[in-house]
Order: sequence, then C-alpha cells, then structure tokens
Amino acid sequence: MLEFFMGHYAYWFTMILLSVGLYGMLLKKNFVKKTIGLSIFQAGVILFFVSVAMKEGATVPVKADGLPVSEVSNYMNALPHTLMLTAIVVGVATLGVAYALLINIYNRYGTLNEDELIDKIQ
Amino acid sequence: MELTYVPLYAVLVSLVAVPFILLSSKKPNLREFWTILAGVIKFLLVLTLLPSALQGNVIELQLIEIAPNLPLILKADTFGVFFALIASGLWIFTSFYSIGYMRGHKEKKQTRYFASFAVCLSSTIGIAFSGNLLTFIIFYEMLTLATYPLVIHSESKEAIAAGRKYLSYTLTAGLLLIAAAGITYSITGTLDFVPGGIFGEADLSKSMAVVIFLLFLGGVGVKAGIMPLHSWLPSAMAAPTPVSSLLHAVAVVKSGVFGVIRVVGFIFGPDVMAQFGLNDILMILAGFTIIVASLLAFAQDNLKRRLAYSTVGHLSYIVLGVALLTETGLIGSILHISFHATMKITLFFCAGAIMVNLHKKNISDLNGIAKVMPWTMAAFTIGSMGLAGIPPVNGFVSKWYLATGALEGGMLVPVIIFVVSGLLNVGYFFPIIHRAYFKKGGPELEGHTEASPFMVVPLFGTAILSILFGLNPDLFFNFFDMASSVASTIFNSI
Amino acid sequence: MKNRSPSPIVLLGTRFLSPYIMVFGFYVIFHGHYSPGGGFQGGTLLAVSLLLVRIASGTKIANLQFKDYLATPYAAIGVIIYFGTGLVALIMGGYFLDYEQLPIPGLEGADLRYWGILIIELGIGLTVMTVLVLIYDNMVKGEDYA
Amino acid sequence: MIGSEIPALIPITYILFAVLIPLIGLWKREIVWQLSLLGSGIATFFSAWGFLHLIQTGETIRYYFGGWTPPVGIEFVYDGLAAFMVLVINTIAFLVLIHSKQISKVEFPGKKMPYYTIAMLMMLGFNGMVLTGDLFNLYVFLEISSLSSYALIAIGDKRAPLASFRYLIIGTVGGSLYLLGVGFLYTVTGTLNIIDMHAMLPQVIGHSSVIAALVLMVVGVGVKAALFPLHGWLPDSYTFASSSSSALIAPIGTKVAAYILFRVVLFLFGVELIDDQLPVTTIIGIFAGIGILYGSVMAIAQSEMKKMLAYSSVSQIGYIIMGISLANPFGFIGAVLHILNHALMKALLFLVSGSLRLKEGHSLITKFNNSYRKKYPWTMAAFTTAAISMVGLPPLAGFFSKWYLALGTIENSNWILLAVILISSLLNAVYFFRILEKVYLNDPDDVSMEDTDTIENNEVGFTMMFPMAVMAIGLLLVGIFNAYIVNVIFTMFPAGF
Repeated sequence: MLEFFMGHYAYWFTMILLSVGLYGMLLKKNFVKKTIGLSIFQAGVILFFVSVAMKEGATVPVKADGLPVSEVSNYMNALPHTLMLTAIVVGVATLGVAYALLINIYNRYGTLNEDELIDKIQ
Repeated sequence: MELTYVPLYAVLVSLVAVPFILLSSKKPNLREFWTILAGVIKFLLVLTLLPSALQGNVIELQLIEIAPNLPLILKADTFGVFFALIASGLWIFTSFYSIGYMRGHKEKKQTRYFASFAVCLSSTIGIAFSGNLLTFIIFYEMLTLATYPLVIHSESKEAIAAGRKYLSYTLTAGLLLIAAAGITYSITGTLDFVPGGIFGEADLSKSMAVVIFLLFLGGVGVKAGIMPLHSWLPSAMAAPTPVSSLLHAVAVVKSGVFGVIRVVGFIFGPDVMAQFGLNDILMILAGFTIIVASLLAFAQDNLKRRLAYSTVGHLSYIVLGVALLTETGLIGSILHISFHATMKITLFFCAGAIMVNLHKKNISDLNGIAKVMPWTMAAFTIGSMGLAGIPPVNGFVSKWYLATGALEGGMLVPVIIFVVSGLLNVGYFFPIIHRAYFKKGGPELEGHTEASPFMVVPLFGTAILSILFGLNPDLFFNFFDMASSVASTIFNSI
Repeated sequence: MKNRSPSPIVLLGTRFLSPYIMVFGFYVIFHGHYSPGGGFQGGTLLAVSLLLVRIASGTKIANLQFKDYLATPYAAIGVIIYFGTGLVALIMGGYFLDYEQLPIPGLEGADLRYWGILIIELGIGLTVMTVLVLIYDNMVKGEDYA
Repeated sequence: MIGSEIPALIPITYILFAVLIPLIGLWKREIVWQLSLLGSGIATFFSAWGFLHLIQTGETIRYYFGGWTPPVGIEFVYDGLAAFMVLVINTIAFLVLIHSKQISKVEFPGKKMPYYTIAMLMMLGFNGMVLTGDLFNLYVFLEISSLSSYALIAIGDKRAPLASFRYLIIGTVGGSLYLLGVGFLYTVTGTLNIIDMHAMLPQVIGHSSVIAALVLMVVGVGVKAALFPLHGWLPDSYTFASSSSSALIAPIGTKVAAYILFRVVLFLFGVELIDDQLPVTTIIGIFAGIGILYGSVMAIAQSEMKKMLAYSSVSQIGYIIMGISLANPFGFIGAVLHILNHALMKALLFLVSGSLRLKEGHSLITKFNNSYRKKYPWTMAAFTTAAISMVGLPPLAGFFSKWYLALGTIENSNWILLAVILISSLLNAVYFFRILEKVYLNDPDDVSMEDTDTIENNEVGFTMMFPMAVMAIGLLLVGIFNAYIVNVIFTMFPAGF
C-alpha cells in the first residue's frame, strides 16, 4: 500500500495541486483568488509533464564535450520540457487576459467579490 | 409528345406563378389573372398525362439525388394522375370563387393569400406525383408550411390559435412520418412506392410492424383527420372559405388520405397488412371516426364546423374502404376521394357564398334563405344528397362500391357503419335544407339577392359535376377506370 | 508606475540589476539554438530588465529606456521575422520553417538549420519582450497609483 | 504545385493579417475592416482551392513543418474532413466579417483595430485546431482560439467582461484537462502525433492511463464544445458579447470543438477500441440527448433573442455530438452535415439579431411586432428561412442532417435518441414560430398596430444584407444538393466504418 503511494508520488502531487486549484476556482469568492487557483491548476498539469520526463542519472540532451553522453540512454527526454515551455507561455497569456478582464470589471463595478457583483448587476 | 418532364412542369407551374403574383400585388386583376392562368396550365398539363395513365403507363422522372440511393423522384402513375387531376381541376373553380369571395369580403393581404395558395397547389401536385416516400415527405412538409399562412389569414385571435393548433398537429405528424420512413429505410433499403408494398421480403416482427404502421398512421393520419387526430380540422375553419373548401376538403386532407393509400397499398401492401392484422387497427379507428364525427356534426351550429366534422367522417369512409383490403373496397375508396371532393367543395362554396352575401355563419340563422339565394341552395341540396348517398349524385356510386367491398370481404360491421352514417348524414344536412326552404326568413333578408356570379358559377358547376359523375363515373376523365386499374395493380402485383 | 519609488535602495538596486539581467537575457537568446535557452526565456529576461525599471523609476524615466508606443510595432516585427523566415523557406521550395532552404550564402545543410533557428529565436525574443511590456503598460494604464 | 502548400498557407494568411492589421491600423485606422476582409477572403479562397484540389486528387496532404517528418516534427493533416471544416469556418468567418462593418461602428467604435486583430488570431487558432495532426499543437491552437474568443466576448455590453471571465475560468480548466489527458497518452505511447498514436493505441488500450486520458480529453474538449453539463459558460457569453463577436464565435467555436471530439473519439481512438474498454460513446450520447432537450426547453423560456439562440446552440451542438456517439456512417454523415448546416443557420440567425439590434437597439422578443415585416422584409425573410431550417422542414438544409442522424439512431436501434431528435424538432418549432407569429401577424390585442401601410421600408444596408442573403440561399442550396455533399462526406470516413 505504502509502495503504491510512494511509487506514484508525482501523480499524488499533481492531484493535490489540481485539487487546490479547483478548490480555489470553485469556492473562493474573490476573482483574483479564482485566478490564482487557475494558475495553480495549470501548474499542476505542467509539473505532471515535467515529472514524466524525469529520468534518474540522465542529463540534458545536448551534445557537448563536458557531458557524459556516450550512449543515448543517458539523455533525458527534452520534449515534455519544451512542451511545457509553450504551456507556460499559454498560461501567462491566460493570466494576462484574465487580469485585463478583471481590471475592466473592477473599473465598472468597483468590486471583485462575486457576491457583491451579483448584487450590483441585479 | 414527350411526357417525361410533364410531371415536373405540373409541379412547378404554380411555383413559377408565385413571383408574378407577388410582383403584381398592387394590381388585383393581373394578380388573379396569373393565378387562373397557372391553374389552367396546370390542369392541362395533368390532362396530357391522362391517356398514358389510363393505359397503366408510369412516367418516371428522376431529378437530383437528394440523398444517396434516395433520389427525388416524380412518378406519374395512375393513382398520382388521378389525384392531381382532382386537385388541379378544382383549383380552377376555387380560383374563380376566391376572386368573388375575397373581393366580396374585402379581405386584406390578398397577395399573400394567392401566393400561398399557389404554393399549396404545387405541393399537392408534388404529393400526387411523389415517386418515393422521401419526395412525399418533402412535399408534405411544404404543404404544411404553405397552408399555415392561409389558416391564420384573418389574424384574429381565433385564427392564430387555430394556426398554432394546426402547426402543432401537422409538424408532429411530419416528424412521425420521418421516423417511420427512417425505420422503413433501414429495414428495406428503399423508400420507393411499389404497388403491393416493399416489405414483402423483409424480416419483420409483429411488434415492429405495428410500431412502424402506427408511426405512419400518426404521420398521414393527422391530415386524413382520423380520430383522435382530427381536432385541428374544425379549428382550421377559421380560414377563409375558399381555403376551407379546396384545402380542407380537397388538397390537404386528401393528401392525408392519399398518403394512407400510398402507405397501405404501396409501402406495406395488402398481404403484409393482413398478415400482421394492421388493417384491423385501421378499420377500428376509421369506423369509430365515421360514427363519432357524424354525431359530433349534429352538435355544431356553425355551418363550416358542421361541414368540417362531416369531412372528418367522410375521410374515414375512404380509410375504411382501404382497410377492407378488397379490390372493390379500394375502388370505392379511390372514387370517394374524387367524389367527396366535388360534393364537399360545393357545400363549402355555398357556405362561403352565404357568409359573404348574408353575413351568416350559423345554421340557426339560415331560415328562408332559399328564396334569396335559390341557385346556391339548390347546389347545397345536391351536395348534401350526395354525401348522404342518395342517387343520382355521385356519392351513391362510391358508397355502393365501399359497401360491396365490405360484403365481398365478408365483413358486416363496416356495412352497418356505412348505412348508419348515411342516415346520420341525412340527419345533419336535412335540417339545414329544411330551414332554408320551408321556414320563413327574417326581415334582414330583404334587399339581398343571389351572390356574385364569381361565386355562384363555380359552386353550381361543381354541383353539376357531382351529378354528372353520379350518372356516369367514367365521364370525361375515366375516374372509374383509373380507380379500378390502381386497385388491380395493388392487389394483383404478387 | 507613474511616480518613482520613494526608496533610493529600490531605485538604485533596479537600475543596477537591469543591465545585467538584460545581458543575461541576450546570452540566453543567443545560446538557445544549441543549448538550453532560447527566445521565450531570453525574451522574458529582457522584459524583466525593462519592467524592473518601469516599476521602480516610473513611466516617465522608463520611457527613456523603451518607448511604450513602440511595443505594438516591435511585437509585430518580431512575429514578422518569425513568419518571414518561414515564408522564405516556403517560397524557396521547402516546407514552412524548413531552414535548410533558406537562401543564406556560404551555409548549407545542418549549419543552415543551426543558424536558421537563431533567426527565429531573435524574432521570438523580440515579441516576447515587447508583449510582456505591453501587457504591463496596459495593466497599469489609468490606475491612479500608476 | 501550390496545392500541397495549402494547409500551411491558410493559417499563415491569418497570422500575417493579424500582424498587418495593428501595424497598418496605427497608420491608417479606417481600413482595418477592409484588411480583415482581405485576410479572411484569401484564406477562404485557399481553403476552397484546397478543397477542390483534394476532391480531384483524393489524396490527403500531410504537411511537415520545418521538413521534420512525424512523429518527430509537427505535421498538418489536410484530409477530407479537415478540408471541409476549414472551408466551412473560413467562409462563415468571411461572411460574418462583411456584416460586421456597420455593427463595429455602433457597438465598439474605438475598438475596431483590436477587434479585427483578435478575430484574425481566433481564426488562426480555429484553423490550426482543425488542421493540426499533433495533439500538443492542438492544445496550443485551442488556447490561441480560446484566448482570442475571451477577448472578443469581452468586447460587448456592460456584462460582457464578467461573462467572458467566467468563460475564461471554465475554458482554461477544460484546456488543462485536455492537456493532462494528452500527458497521460504521451506517457504510455511516447508520441504526440495522432496518426502515430492511433497505430500504437491497440497495444496499450487496456492501460488505465489510456482510459483516464480519454475521459479527460472528452471532458476538456466538451467544455469548449458546450456539451450538456459543461455548457454553463455559453449562454451569457453569447448574449452579452457584441453581435459581431457572437456571430463569429457561435457558429465556429463550438463546431471546431465538436470536430476535435470527432478526431479524438473516431480517429485517434477509433470506435472499436473505445467501446471495448469503456462505453464512452453511449455516455456521450446520453449527455448529448439531455443537452438537446435541455437547450431547446431553455430556449423557449428566453425572451431575449440572442440568449434564445445561445441555448439553441447548446441543443444543436448536442445533435453533432450525438452523431459522434452513434459511431456509425449515418451518424457521421449527419453530424458532419449538421456542422455545415448549423454553422450557416446559427451565423444567419445571429446576424439577423445583430441587424435588429443595430436598427431597433434591442433584440427582445417580447418587443417584436408586425411592423418588422414592412421595415425589414428581406432580413425577416432570411430569418424565416433559417428558422424553418432549424425546425428541420424540407427542402431546407436542416432537414437532411436530422434525417441522417435519425437514420443513424435507427441503425443502432437507439429509439430514445430518435425520440429526442423528433421532440426537439417540435420544441424548435415552438420557439421559432413564436417569433414568426410576432413578426408576421397582427397582434389581435393591440389595435394600434393594425395599420402597417404607413411604415417605411428601413432595410439594412448592403454589407449586412449580402452575407445574410448568401447564407439564406446557401441553406436552400445545401438542402437541395446535399447528395453531392454527402458523397464527399463518404470519402471522409474514419477507418473502421
């Protein structure tokens, strides 16, 4: 049992991050906190990808003289990292749009609290 | 003469007239000229198909493929020509009558009226010439849509409610028909109308057959006014009278009945019907409808509503004749399609003429009007006699065949139903005639004379036709030959 | 922000750090085509160096370093560099972004691919930098504390 | 020669104009509309050309970016389905952009340049999603299109930013779930290329990661497609966005997401693989069925036309997804045909609502009256065409997609879904005829409206009428000549049909 937990710790970690993010998005009333939850959620996914690429004792896949890469198995898989680079950029863009919207909402209603906003709209 | 494209032209001719009608909306005379021109051309086109139809030839025109293996087919077989002939022929009468009625009534939006009417006729002819079920459905739905503006024409509260009712019934029916067609297609792989049916070889369980049949019945039964799906028809009497007369006595409801015959004779076929006892369902429903509709007709004081219930009853005559599954019964049914049309259109024309001329809608107000409108009431009398099945009017002929067909099939109950309902017909028409001829009219009748010739000539024309067909069913158009040839193709196809 | 920071430590600290970060940013960009690094990371570092000054010294001084109205065109130019390179390869008969087909004299094959990526990285770096600055500028626009 | 470059040229065109519009817009602000038209026009031209090219040669074009062959490099797969889809969305976008000229002047006069830039970016994202053959690349394009659509929705009335923010939260969660699913698949197969992965999946199909991945991907894309329980973002977003934005996003956005579901369920996994492990198609079918009814019922309850159309979109998306869930040829044909039909119908309906908003200042159904038929005869005729097509009456296009879907349900003996199709057609009739009645008939309670003769014709201008007319005629033509389209769809079947 313990082995099952320990053997999948990366998965558990991802799960925890996703849950925290989801919790923030669903239950926090403040929109900025929701956005933070969103970021945590994305970070969970990104870390999952990175953890997948982890290989013990391997190194960066760059051909350089100082690196001990006599055979291919010493390379780490670089693809998930590069993918996540793009995902991070996407995340940044999402945050940018989100904050732009929030600023707009704040300027219009003077609050970012969901309950107050609903009151003001009606 | 090359006849291949004639069915297409016949369908299109009134559609082509629509833009002309719309464009000449400011000039009533021109507009009505287009209507009548289209009507005459349409009738002549259908007439050119008659000789080949009489020989039993089928003119098939495959238009575009509307779905893989499901082309849009126009097929002028004998039955199609028969139905098209009635619809287009009576359209001419109705067009003349419409002019008199609409002007006499000073109706608004006559352009919309005439345009919708033309579309309706195109759809009806399309239904008549449909070569497969999909084509049938397309025109059937077109007819539904095109009739809607006519039903709500007066835009009164009552008319709008009637329109809603009409749409909800007919759209549901269309959907059921689509479902039925889909299931049929997946079982047989074809939707063609084949005399004797397409289910012959298919592996069909009893419950499946009943479900499909009920779906079909829901689809075509609504327009055919089979109870309990009839109640849109009396409501739709809110429409102007020419609409009631042509559409709700001929085009729309007869499309429903036409559909029933197509389904029974050309999709299921008599053998499959008998095998699964489907005709019993049909017979029970139709018999019930005939009696109940006739009884309900008594309760109506509004003349048009009484006629509507009478229509419901007579449509079920046709359905019952089909359900007998005998050749003679089918002949009677098919004849009744045409003969009921001429009689009922006469009656509706009369009702409209009375309404326009004397502004009377209710039967209880009709005292003594025969003195004012002798010609109209004479025609009315002829029509009522026909519907009650009194010779020499044509209703007698079709009823005779229906009853004979029932006896041929060894069934006594239908015969009793026919007889009883004939009596009921007498019962609900006779008081009207009695009032008109023998009761003293009120003072408001003074100063009124016969309705405008635009109305009287058509209505008397159809009355005369009713008698002529009663004397010789084969007159002019060989209706009897056509009916018997249709019946024999269905029953002798296997 | 519009006003400079009241603390001289912050002010001087950011001014001191900014050039070094910028240099590191350039380093990351220019080594991105054969080792970890590249346009995204380098561009972000460049943007950080610009943003530090913007945050600490206020918009007015920061505009001396990088004019805010230049951000949009620069971002567009960065994208055009990227897609222009790709299009040139396409026009020269290769696939889109097929560096081997780039018409650079004196280079071919693997070398061409090697340097081709650098061009792309430059474009990306420029775009990332300016877009981040653009986002910041837009965020603080109209704010009373800005 | 250029035929094989088409897959790359379409997105490149959009990105080029996404850059050109702000650049030239800084210098000359008035011509951004013309530029955006030029951009989407060129893209439409390319996609039409590519489609014809594909029909003639019948060969799938696989475009390798940077010359790297897959699975190493990223490829664009331009097969029949993708070509069809690209043609549909680009044509619709072109027509909607024509229509946006007048609306942009009234609804967002100061934001024209950003609007058209973002519109170009969004089309880039959608085209990329359709064309790409790489799962991660798909995620990137998904986010490009989503981010642009958040921004487009935010350009609207007062409540638009809030609706857009909600959409952003839900949409990003959906995107992240999709990405997580891709991650699971990547861990077991080691590839991201769809074709490559399809070949490998049979060996690992029993692995629990694969099943988890499938569920995550379907849920993630389902959010974007507004599949029934995940549709919450849609009504508000479409209602409060500006008329041009909703006309652009509604017909295209959800369709593309549905197309991704096609790719994932039918092309990546394949029907046989999925149903062995998990009755995923059945579950999707149930949700699609509920969604169809729910959307239709909610649409009846709305008094604002755009909101009604939004709920109707939820229901219509259900049809497309139902076609996927049927997983048989008829269902596939019906769904693909419905993508085209619904794109035309929904775009047309949103354009009509936009035109009405422009002329009347509102699109509240309760305030519609019979003066409209005199004021806007052609707009109303177009609306009627679309409405009848939505109800599914022949010979308009809507009938035929329903017909094939119905055949599909019958083929699977799925009577419940058949009933759902039929009932929802009736519900559609209820909410469309309600409007038609108001527009075409005198209100018997309101005598003041009796006299409509004095009302002047106030029809919208050419730039608005032209796209609406094209779409209305398109609906008729698609209906009549649908056999040709269906014959083309026959060539698009995924393996296993």
